[in-house]
Amino acid sequence: MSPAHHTRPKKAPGTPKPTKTAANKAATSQRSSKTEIPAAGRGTVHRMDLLEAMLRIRRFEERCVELYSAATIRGFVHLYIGEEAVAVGVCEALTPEDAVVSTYREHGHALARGIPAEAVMAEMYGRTTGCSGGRGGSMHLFDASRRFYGGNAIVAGGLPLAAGLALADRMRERTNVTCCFFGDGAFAEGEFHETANLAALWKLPVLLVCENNLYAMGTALERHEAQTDLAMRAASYGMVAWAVDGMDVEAVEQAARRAVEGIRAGTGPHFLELRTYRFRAHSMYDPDRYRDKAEIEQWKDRDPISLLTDRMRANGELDDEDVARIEQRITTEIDHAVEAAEQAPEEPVENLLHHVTSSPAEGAS
Amino acid sequence: MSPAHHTRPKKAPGTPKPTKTAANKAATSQRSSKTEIPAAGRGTVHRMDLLEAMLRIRRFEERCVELYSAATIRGFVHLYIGEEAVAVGVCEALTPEDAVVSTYREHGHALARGIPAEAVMAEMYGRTTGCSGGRGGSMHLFDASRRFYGGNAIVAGGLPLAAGLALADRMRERTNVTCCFFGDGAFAEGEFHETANLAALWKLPVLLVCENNLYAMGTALERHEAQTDLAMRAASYGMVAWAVDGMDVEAVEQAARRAVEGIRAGTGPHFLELRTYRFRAHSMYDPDRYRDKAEIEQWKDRDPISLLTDRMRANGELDDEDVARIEQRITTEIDHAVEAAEQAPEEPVENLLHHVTSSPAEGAS
Amino acid sequence: MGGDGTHEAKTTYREAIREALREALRSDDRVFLMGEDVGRYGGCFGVSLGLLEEFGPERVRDTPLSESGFVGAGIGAALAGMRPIVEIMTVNFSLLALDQILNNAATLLHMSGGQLPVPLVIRMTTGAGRQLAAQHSHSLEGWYAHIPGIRVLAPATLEDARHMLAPALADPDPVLIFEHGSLYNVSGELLPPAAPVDLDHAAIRRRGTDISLITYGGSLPKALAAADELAAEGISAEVIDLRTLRPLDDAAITASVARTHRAVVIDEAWRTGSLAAEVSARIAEGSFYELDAPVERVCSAEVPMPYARRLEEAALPQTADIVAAAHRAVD
Amino acid sequence: MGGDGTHEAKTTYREAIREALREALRSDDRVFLMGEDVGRYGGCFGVSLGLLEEFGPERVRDTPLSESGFVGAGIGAALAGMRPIVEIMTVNFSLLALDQILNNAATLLHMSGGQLPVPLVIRMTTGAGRQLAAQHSHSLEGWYAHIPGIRVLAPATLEDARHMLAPALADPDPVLIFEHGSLYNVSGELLPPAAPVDLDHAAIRRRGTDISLITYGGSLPKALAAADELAAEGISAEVIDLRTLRPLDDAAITASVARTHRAVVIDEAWRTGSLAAEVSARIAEGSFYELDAPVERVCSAEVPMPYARRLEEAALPQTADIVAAAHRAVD
Ligand SMILES: Cc1ncc(C[n+]2csc(CCOP(=O)(O)OP(=O)(O)O)c2C)c(N)n1
Ligand SMILES: Cc1ncc(C[n+]2csc(CCOP(=O)(O)OP(=O)(O)O)c2C)c(N)n1
Ligand SMILES: [Mg+2]
Ligand SMILES: [Mg+2]
Repeated sequence: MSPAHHTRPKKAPGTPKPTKTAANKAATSQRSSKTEIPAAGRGTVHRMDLLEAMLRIRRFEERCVELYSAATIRGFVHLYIGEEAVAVGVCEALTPEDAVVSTYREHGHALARGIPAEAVMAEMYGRTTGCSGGRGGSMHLFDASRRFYGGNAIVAGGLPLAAGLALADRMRERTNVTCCFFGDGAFAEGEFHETANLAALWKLPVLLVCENNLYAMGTALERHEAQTDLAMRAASYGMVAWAVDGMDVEAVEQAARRAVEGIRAGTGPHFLELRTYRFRAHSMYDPDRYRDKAEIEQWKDRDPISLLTDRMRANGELDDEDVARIEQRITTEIDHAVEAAEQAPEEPVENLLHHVTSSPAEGAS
Repeated sequence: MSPAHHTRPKKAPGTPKPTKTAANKAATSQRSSKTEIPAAGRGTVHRMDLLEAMLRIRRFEERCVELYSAATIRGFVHLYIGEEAVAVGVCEALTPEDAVVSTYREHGHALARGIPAEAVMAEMYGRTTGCSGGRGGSMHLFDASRRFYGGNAIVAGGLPLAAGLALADRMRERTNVTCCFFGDGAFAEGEFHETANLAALWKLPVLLVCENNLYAMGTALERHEAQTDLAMRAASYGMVAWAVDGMDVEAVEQAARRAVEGIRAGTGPHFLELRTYRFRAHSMYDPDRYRDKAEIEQWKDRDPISLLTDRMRANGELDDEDVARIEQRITTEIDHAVEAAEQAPEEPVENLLHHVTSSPAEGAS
Repeated sequence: MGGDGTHEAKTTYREAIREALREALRSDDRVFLMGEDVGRYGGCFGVSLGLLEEFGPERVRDTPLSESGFVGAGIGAALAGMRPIVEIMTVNFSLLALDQILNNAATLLHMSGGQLPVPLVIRMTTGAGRQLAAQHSHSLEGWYAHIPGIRVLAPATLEDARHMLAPALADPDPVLIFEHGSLYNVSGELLPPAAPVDLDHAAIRRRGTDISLITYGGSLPKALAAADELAAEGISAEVIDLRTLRPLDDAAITASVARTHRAVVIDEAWRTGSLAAEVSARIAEGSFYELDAPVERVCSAEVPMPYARRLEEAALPQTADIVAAAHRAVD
Repeated sequence: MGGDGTHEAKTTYREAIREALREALRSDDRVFLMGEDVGRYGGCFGVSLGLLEEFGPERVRDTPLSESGFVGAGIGAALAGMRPIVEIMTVNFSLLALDQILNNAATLLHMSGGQLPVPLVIRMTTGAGRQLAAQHSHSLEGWYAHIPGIRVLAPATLEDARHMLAPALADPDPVLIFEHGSLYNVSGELLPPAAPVDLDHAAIRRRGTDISLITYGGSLPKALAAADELAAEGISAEVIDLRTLRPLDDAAITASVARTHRAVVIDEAWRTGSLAAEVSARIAEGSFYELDAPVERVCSAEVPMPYARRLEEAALPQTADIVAAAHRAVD
């Protein structure tokens, strides 16, 4: 498959039209600290913001490559390079009260949700200042204060949780949305289907975000799915489902906003298939033998960051100085995150059994 | 939902037209012992045969009610009364080389597949002459010689097996079809979806037979499935799928034959949604509080046996004497089955650990 | 048990659980019951009969057949402030949800560095004895007792059936409750609680001095019957009901063995790798110098449960097997 | 192990398994390998690299992410005359297929009264030690060893990695093979087989007289290292590699304890309800009068595996822990 498979979001019958919303304040708190952002707009400032969010993820991931190669961070590490537009576009449509459930490829989701790079980096260092206290690592980032419910290393394992979070919100009459990220590979797991049915049957306020990067590890979509039109498959549950260009952050944001609006309006779960691509191997372990180099290059031509910068430059909204300024800010931020992580304390071994149960003195039974 | 939801089988695009086949010799061996049956035809003799097969199941199940009430047979017993047209119509389309995978509601499937009533009855008595040697009981009928692979008390648990049986046949270049029965309730289980995807992806020779009796225990279809058009749902996997009147044995047989032809022709898995109803409670344990009596009566008006006898009588193909003769033969058969079961030996307790592994002397580790 | 057989029956184990559910639903609007056929059907074993009518379909919530899906949804709902009681019809089907239980319910608190407790209760029926054959007769609570991060309960008496749910719901961590299918019809007088049930301690159901019979759940009545028989022979058996299978009450086990110096562990699971193995190992490791005889285990034969009545009876631990084991230990 | 560290490496554990797979695929056309990424990717840990090219996509079959589906399909294919080798990437994901393994693979023979043997081999990686955290570090082979009707293998040496597959495939019943992730890179000289590997017997990896260190799989190297350290202190430790976790080789365990009168069981699973508990219980029950000290267990701490390196190391059994346990037993 090539980038040509992309389509613009289609309007599904009965979907509410997009309306103005103040919902984009969500995960931008971290970014907005540097400048005053006006209410949700399609303007220059907003695009600049999207760009910075994507660049932060890109640079963060690149630093992870270095640190992994130096054996400073360990475990399985799955990079988000190439897919930045998805996390950034979707998180832009959420409020702080909304919930996010993620996968093992979640650095991007965590950063886009506003978890400070410092807390994510410290987690990968396994330090107490990590967003999971160093017990989770790359695959298990959490932040209860941002309703970021992880980080799940079991493919499709987070989906039922998302249904439950949404059910609770509905039962408590809160208008929150639960956004659940997962890959194309999860589509083959029974848990995806059980969750899709539950969500559609109970009209739960869930946004199902399928990151279709065309591969589940080394297995191409057409070799793991009988029907590769995933949005159609989701629609067969009777939920609104769109396929979206996952490389165009503005398209992603627009679709996500519209979906979130629909969910809040009570029309039940929405499904977004975001057509994207990972530019690097599945994980740091993966020699990436199964993909055609030409295919990778073709997709790199649609790098979500270049796509946006090109557009902005064409509009006269961005110049080299802007880029340099943003890059500088991010470099500083990540340098600082690395330094802080290096200096952060490790959990004393005596605390090994902490957090096994909530009772302070327990652990072994 | 009412009987009005029935539709005739729809032709799906790309399905082969029905052709003549000698495939119906399959499970009829038992029945054909009484009379010479001509090659598959739509004629009187064939209908008489279908009628007898359905009546055998009905009377067998009625005897089970008596025996269960007398505490002679035990465990969970799920009756097939009302659904006879499904097993009989589908099994008619299979050859002896084809395989069948069933559920816990499988007396009908077993009898229609040609397992002698005696072997099924003895199984429920827990005797060594039972088709599973008395170790399986009502929910676990097996007959390797008829490629009847059970009998599965885990909802949807048989589906992956069916895919595997079919895969083996395909790899060995045998043209067999594997037919898998399951209920509407199984549609919500992840295992159904994993299997449907595997079957469609690998174009396996599987006939998926969904017995949609509108309830999973006490839960009505519309309360367990977001999208109640199950054939449409199956079709979303890219397989041929039809909804069929499961009360009309001839319609069932016709659809099954067409599907089996298609599968043998290499067009991959086919799915039949057979719209049917159970006239009795879910199991002998169930007080059946959740169904409307009027609904049950409405469905009884479409009793598959009356439907066929009425049609035959209208055609002048059946008279009271025929019915009496068939009933008599079946009564004798079932009486004999009960007597034989009563006299059959029980497995000695010393043999408890037999068949835990294939090595003769094993059991406990 | 709470009452003896001759007593005028006041309640049943089934009703005691129903009453506990009713109380929970009444007293905390964050509590809801969710599972297959808990509503219209009234629960596969009739436990929740009438609750739908009283509390409505939002709080007594029928689910599709999607064990992984609705157990996971229970975990999610617990994370978001609810107090779900999820019913898995039987332990046999819980395997389909085991990934959710092990990898999410039991693990989220730790993985998140303490941020995400999961206040969830999961109830399920366990055990054999009703000729339900190989796929419907498992006793897998021992597997669950292997998992750090959860609490595992096995109410064996009317009182525990009635009073364990409230403290289970009050526990900030996941609690699994195993109800043995053969207990639902047990009836007797329900004693009023002296104090809230304490989920950390085993109970001595009968005092004795010669041997400790250590068991839980559906095997408790058999152990008590064996103690009766042994008493008639002049052997004084103490009967320990573990009640909480995780964490195990080591102190109670150790104290009993210190008194009796002999132990039989009774457990309906297959012998190899059973919870009984853990109990036996702990006794031999922790009370090595107290033991006067090897610990005996009375467990199920290692066979997928056969349907035929006599075979099933032979496969399961019976009172006579417990008595025989006690004889081996005492002689 | 087959070779010592200083030797010129001849093969690795990974290559030994690959060679066994190649031999199986070559010698029996009913054999095929099926699982997630076994083909194009070459296997999640590189075990099956090159096999797709040699045997083609029908016989080295990549599956979708559907553990229950493809394990069940393996069972069905076995019923229909094939000899499938199903790879589950890791034991962590095997929970999603556990229902198929327990309720179908292990049970069909018995339920059908002996009609339906299931000649299936399931391989999976197990264990911790690579900072993969709570959902990717399980050691659940003890659970599988609880299930009647299956055989459970844990090759710990190059020879077993190379030669256990053929007899596993020849077994008419389901065989589960657990490969510890930390062993794949172990390298050494592969000794030519003296005889076909015997799946019923444990192996004495080192003879000793003072104490028995009983273990399997990924813990074997640690136990051997501990034996070295103990030898330096003048304590002669015998090292038993169980190899087959079900059925356990009781005779080998009993004979060793009869020689040494002391035992340490080492198992990477969480302590409570581990396979080590079963081994400990069996020793105390069966060799009660032979034991001079309580059996010691060295297991993982009861905690979802933390990511942080020092915490993970502290949670896992280490050579020092084995030495300390041996001291407790011997002193
Ligand atoms: C249940 C389960 N099976 C297998 C794995 C191993 N695994 C980890 S990621 C992955 C591929 C998932 O692909 P996809 O869902 O498309 O997500 P992507 O990695 O492409 O973002 C696999 C097979 C797992 N973690 N969980
Ligand atoms: C995995 C699993 N969950 C629950 C059950 C309990 N149960 C047995 S039959 C049944 C209903 C199944 O309904 P359906 O698939 O429609 O088949 P039907 O009984 O209507 O023929 C349920 C819930 C089970 N056997 N297996
Ligand atoms: Mg993918
Ligand atoms: Mg049904």
